Amino acid sequence: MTLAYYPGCSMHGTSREYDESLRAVAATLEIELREIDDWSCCGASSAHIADHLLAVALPARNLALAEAQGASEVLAPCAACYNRLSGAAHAVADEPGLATKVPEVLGRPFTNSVQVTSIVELLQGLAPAIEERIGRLDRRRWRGNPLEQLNIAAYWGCLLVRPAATTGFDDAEQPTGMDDVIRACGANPVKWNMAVECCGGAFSVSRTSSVLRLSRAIIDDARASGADAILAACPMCHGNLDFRQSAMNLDPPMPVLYITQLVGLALGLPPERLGFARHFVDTQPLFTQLAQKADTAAAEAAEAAAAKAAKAAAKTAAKAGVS
Amino acid sequence: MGGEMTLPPHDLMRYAIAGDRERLFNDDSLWLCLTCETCSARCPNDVDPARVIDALRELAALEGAGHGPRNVAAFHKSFLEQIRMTGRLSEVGLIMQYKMRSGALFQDVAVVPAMLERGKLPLVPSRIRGHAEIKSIMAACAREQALAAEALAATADAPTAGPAPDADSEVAP
Amino acid sequence: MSRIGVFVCHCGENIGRTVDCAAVADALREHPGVAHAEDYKYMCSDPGQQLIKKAIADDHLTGVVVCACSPHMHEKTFRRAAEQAGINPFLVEMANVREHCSWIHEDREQATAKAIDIGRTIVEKVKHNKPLETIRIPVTKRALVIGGGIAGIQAALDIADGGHDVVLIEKDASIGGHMSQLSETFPTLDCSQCILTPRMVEAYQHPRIKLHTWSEVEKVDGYIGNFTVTIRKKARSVNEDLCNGCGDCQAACPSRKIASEFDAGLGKRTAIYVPFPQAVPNIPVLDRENCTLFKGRRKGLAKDACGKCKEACLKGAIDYDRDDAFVTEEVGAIVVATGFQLYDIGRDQPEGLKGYGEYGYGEVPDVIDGMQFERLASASGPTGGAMLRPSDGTEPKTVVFVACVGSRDPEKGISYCSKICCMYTAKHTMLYKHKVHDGRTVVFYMDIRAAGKGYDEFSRRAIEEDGAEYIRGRVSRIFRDGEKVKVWGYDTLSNRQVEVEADMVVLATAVRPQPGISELAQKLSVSYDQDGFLNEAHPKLRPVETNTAGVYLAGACQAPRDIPESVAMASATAAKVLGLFSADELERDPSVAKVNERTCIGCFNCERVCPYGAIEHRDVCDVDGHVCGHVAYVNPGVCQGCGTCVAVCPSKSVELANFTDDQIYSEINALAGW
Amino acid sequence: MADFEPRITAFVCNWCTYTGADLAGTSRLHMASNVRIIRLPCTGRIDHMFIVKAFERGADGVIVSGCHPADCHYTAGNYHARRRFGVFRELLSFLGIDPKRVTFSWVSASEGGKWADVVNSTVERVRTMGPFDSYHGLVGAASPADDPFASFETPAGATGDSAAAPASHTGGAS
Repeated sequence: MTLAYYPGCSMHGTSREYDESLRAVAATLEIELREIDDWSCCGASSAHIADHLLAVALPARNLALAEAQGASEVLAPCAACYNRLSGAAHAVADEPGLATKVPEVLGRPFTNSVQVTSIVELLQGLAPAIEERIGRLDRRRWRGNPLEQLNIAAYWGCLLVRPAATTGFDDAEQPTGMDDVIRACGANPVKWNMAVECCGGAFSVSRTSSVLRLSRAIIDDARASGADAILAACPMCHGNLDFRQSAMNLDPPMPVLYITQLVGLALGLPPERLGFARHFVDTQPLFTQLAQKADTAAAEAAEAAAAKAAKAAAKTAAKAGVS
Repeated sequence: MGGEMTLPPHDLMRYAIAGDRERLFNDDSLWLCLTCETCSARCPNDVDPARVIDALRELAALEGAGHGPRNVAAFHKSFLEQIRMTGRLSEVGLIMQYKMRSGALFQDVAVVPAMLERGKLPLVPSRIRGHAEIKSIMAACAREQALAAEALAATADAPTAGPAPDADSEVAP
Repeated sequence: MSRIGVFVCHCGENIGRTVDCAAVADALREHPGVAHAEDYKYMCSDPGQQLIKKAIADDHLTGVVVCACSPHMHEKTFRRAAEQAGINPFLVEMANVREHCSWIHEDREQATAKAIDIGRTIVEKVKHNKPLETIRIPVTKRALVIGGGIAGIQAALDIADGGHDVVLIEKDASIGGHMSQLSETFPTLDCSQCILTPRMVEAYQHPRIKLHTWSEVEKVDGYIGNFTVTIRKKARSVNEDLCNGCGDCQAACPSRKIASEFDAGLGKRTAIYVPFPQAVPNIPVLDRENCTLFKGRRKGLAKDACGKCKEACLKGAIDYDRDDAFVTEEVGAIVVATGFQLYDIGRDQPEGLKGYGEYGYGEVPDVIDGMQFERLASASGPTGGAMLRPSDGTEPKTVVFVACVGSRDPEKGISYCSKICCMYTAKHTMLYKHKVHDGRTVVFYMDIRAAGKGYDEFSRRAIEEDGAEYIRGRVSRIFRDGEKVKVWGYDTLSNRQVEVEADMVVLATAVRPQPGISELAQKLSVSYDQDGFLNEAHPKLRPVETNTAGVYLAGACQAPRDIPESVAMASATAAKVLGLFSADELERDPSVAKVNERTCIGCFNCERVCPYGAIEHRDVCDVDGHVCGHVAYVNPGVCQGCGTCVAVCPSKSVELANFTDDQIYSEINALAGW
Repeated sequence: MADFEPRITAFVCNWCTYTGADLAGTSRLHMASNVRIIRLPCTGRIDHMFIVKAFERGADGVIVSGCHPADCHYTAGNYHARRRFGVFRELLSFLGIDPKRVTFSWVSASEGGKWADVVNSTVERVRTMGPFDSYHGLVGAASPADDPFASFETPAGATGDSAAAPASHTGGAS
C-alpha cells in the first residue's frame, strides 16, 4: 500500500513523536508513505477565522501537489490538518464557484481528485492485519502481553468527527473506530464520556486558562472511567493534554499516547523508536505498572492452572482408587 | 467555551439575524469560539453556527472591527504571518511573534528548555521552496477579500431597513 | 338536433352592471342548436326557475345553459329545477359569467363579448352532454375498525350502539392500546385503567362487535359500501374457544426472562403470556420467537425441547401446530385507528431518522422514555408503583425530564410537534412528586404547549404546587457519571450553562406512526405524509375522512393526538359511518370513466395512473370462447372521475362522462375566431 | 402591436384553479379580459392535443393550471399532468409553437390573487410576442374561423352541431 503523506507543521515540531511512531508503524505494516514534496501549512487554526477562501486555498495547494505527484489518497494524521484538507475538498466540490476560483488563486491546476484519509480510518482498516501480525488472536502467544492490562480512553476531540458532512467516517457523537484499533492492539477501550468534547484546541497559547479547564475535565473523566492512559490522534489535543498537564498538578499524572504509539507497542517496536521520551508526562511508570500487572496476572494464571491440574490429577487418582 | 462567552452561540445567531453588528463586533465572544463544531453538530434546525461565526469574524475584520482581544488576535496574526513568510508554521517563530504582538513576553518561558530537550522546537525554520507561491495565494485571497469589502461598503452605504442580509452570503467569495 | 335553452341571469346588478345580459341572450339565440334564450333579473329565484321549467316544457328543450354564477354556487339548484321539469339534470350546465366575467372586468363591451364566448362554450358542451343516472351502489352495513386502542374501541362502540355490526381487529394479544399502559391521565390525574377497562370489556361483550385480536389486515378489496377485507389471524398457538384464561400455562412456562412489551421493557414476561392481567380477551398468546419449543424446532431438533404449557393446560387449548389463518369479512366502511409508537433514540434508525448519540443512544440504563416512566408510576407496573430506577432499584432523588426529544428536531428527521409531551411531562413531575416528597424535578423544555381545556392550569400546577423546576433550553449531553446521570443543558432565560447531577432522566420522545403504516395505507389506498401519518381528505372540513371514500381516520394514526381528541375523532368517524349506513344504497356522481372494450388494446396505462385502483382486468374471448386477451374495465363504484386515464389512453378508448374529448374539442372550437 | 388583443384559452381543474378564479371574482380582482376558461375535472384529464387544438383554432396563448403538487383533489392527477407537460414542451417547439406562449402554473382554491397575476402576466407576455399566426399561414389563406374543413379536423367524429358553430359565428364576439 502506498499513500501520499501530509505531515503538517506540528509533526515536524511539537509532535515529532507522532511522526516518528507513524513512520515506524508504517514501515512494519509495509505501507509506503510518500511525503508530499514541498507541502505547505494547511492554515489550520487561523485561516478560517480570517478568510474563507484562504482557508480553502491553503489546504487545496497541498491536495493539488499530491495530485500532480500522482497520488489518489492522502494520509493526514494530524486531526486539524485532516479536518482542513477534507473540509477544503468538500468545499470545492459543493460550494458554487470554488471549483474554478481555487485553481485560479493557486495558480496551478486542481481537479479535486484526491481522497483525504484520517489516521483512524487507516488504522481501523488495518486492524485485522495488526491483530494477525501480533498474534493476539492466538491466545497462548499473546498471553502475558502487558497491553492486555492497559485500559485506555480513546479521545477523538472535535476535528475528526465534526462537521459530520465532511468527516463522517464514524458516528459523530459515539464514534467507535479508535476502540476497534485499541482492541486490535490487545488493550481495553474504556467506556467514557468525553471522547468528543473539546480540549481547548488552538487556545493553548492565547487563552491557556480555558485549555486547562477543558482538558482537565477530559483527564478527570478518563480517570474516573478507569483509564490508565488517554489515546490521542491530534497533535493539538496531545499538546493540551500532555504538555499543559504539568500546570494541573495531577497526582498521578495521566499519560497520553498517540494512536500510532499504541500500535507500535503492540507491534513490538522498541519504545525509543516511538518517541515516548518526547512526552512531558513520563510514560515509564505506566509501562512498569503494566508489566507488573502482567506478571501478576501470569503468576495467577499459572497458579490457577497448577491448581486445576492438581485437582484433575487428584480426581483421576481417586477414580483409579475406586476402580 | 460557551460558558466563557458573554454571548453564547445562540445569542450570536440571534444578533446575526437581527443584524446587530454593534453587539456582535464589540464583544469578545465571537473570538472565543474554537470551531469545535459541537453547536453545528447538535443544532436541531441545521443552522450551522460554526460556519456563521467564521463568516461573522471575517465580516468583523472587513468592517474594521478587528480580530478580537489582543492575545487572540496576536495568535492568529502571528500564525498567518508565519505561513506567509515560510510556507509552514514554525512553532518557535509563532511563539516569538505572538509574544511580540500580545506583550505576554514571559508566558511559558519556563518550558522552553524542556521543549528543546525533547526536540520539539527546531530553531531553524524550514522554508519551503514554494514560499513565493504561498505569498501569491495569500495576496490573491486578500484581493478577493478587498473586493468583497468594497461591495460590502457599497451595500452599507445604501439605506437598509430591517435585518441585515445573511452574513454567510455576504462574505462568500 | 339539439334544442338548447339559454337563460341569462342579471344577478340583480352583479352581472347586469358590466354585462349587457339582453345582448348576450340575443347573441346566443342565434347560435346553432339554441332553441330558446332569455334574460331575467334573478334566475335562481322561484320565478326565475319557473321560467326555465316553462321553457323546457314549451320548447321541448334537450339541454339548459344558465349564464349566471359559478357552478359551485347554483348548479345543484338549476339541475333540480330541470329535473322537476322532466329533463335529466346532467343536461344542465352553468356558464360562469359572474365570478369569471362581470366581477373581474370593468369594460362593458369586453365583458359582454366574453360572456357571450363563455355562453357559447357551455352551449357546445351541453349539446354533447349525455343524460346520466346517479350511480347507486348497495351498502354492506357493517364496519371494520382497525386498531383496538381507545380510538378504535370508541369508534366500535359508537357504531355498534348505533345498531350496526362491527369487526374490530387488533394486532396485539389484547385490546386497550397505549392507554392501558398509562398510569394516570392529564389534566385530571384520573386512573387510566379505571376509565379504560370498563370500555374494553363493553367492547368485548357487545353483541354487535366481533373481535379479532392478534390479527392484522392482509388485503383490502372493493370500495365504499362494498369492501372485502382479508384478515390474517396470526398463529396464537392457543385455541380461543377452549381457553378459559386460568393462567396455568403461564405459570408452567420456563422462559420467564423476556422483556415485557406492556411494561415497556422494564418488566419480564413468559413466552406464553397474557400481556397484562386486565387483558381483553383474557386469552394468552405463545411468543414463538422466544419459546424454547419453537427455538428448538427452528434449529431442527427432532424432539420438541419443551411442552410444559401444553402439559399444564387442562382444557387442551394449546396447539403448537396452528399456523396463521385467514378470514374474510364483508364491510361497508373502514375506520383506521392504528395509533402511534414512540421514537427510539438508539443508534439504529429507519431511513430518514437519526438517533441521539449525545444522549448515549439510550444505552444509559437510567435514561428512560415517557412510556417507561408511566409503567414505573403505575400501580400495576413492574415496581408496583414504587418510584425505583431501573439500574439499581433505588429511589431517584433528582429526576430530569427532557421535552422535545426527536420532536421539532428536523435534523434528527422529525420536524413536527408531538403535542402530548408538554402535558405528560408536567404530569410526570407531579406523579413523581406525589410519590417522592423530598425529590427534585427539573424539566428542560423549548416551549410549553398547553393548549386545551384545563391544560395550562395543569402545567402551572406542576410548577407552582409541585415545585418542578422548568428550565427553558435544550439539553446538549446526557451521560453516566458513576451512580449519577449527568445532564448538560442551557438555560436560555438566565443565559447560563446548567449541569444537573440526576439519578434518572426521562425523555419525552417523539410520537411516530405505527410501524407498517405505509403498507396498510397502500392496502387502503390512503395517502400519508412524509412522516408516515395518514392524510385526511381536508385539513379543516373533512378531518376524519380520507380521499378513499368509505375509509375514515381516528386518533394518532393521523397526527399526534391526546386521549380526548382521539375519542372525539373516533366518535366523529362513527357519525360518518352511521350516516353512510343510514341509506340502503349510496348515490354517486355519475361523471365516471368508461372503457370502450372494442377498441381497448389492453396496455393498462390507465391502471398505472389511476389513483383509486378503479381499473380492473376483463377477459376477452375469441369466437370459440377461449380467453385471448384482456381489456380494462372501470369500476364505476370506485372511479372518482378525475379523467387521468382518458388522457393517457393511447387508443382513445376511455371516455369520462360529460367531459368527453368531443365536448372539450367543441368548447375549443366554440372559441375559434372570437 | 399596441392594439393587438391576445386570445388566451385556459384549461383549469375544477377543484383548485377554477375555484381560485371564483375567489378572484368574489374578491373583485380586476384582470385582463382576454382569457376564456375551459373547466376540466383535473389537469390529469388534459390531453396535449387540446392545447395544440386551441392554437390551431386561433388562440395566441394557453394557460394550464391546476392544484399544487401534493394537493390534487384526485391525489395524483397533477403529477401525471406535470410529467406529460415536461415532454410536451419539446413537442411544442417541434411544432413551431414558442413554448413561452403556454403558461403552466399551480393555483390553489385560495389563490385568487395568484390567478389574477397568472392571467395578467400571460396576457402581457403574449401581447409582446404578437399574434400566433405562423400555423395559420401553413394551413392556408382561409382564416381558421372560416375553415370549411373544421368538421373533418375535429377528432373522434364531432357532430354537425359543433362543426357548424365556429363557421357561422365569428362576427358577434369580436
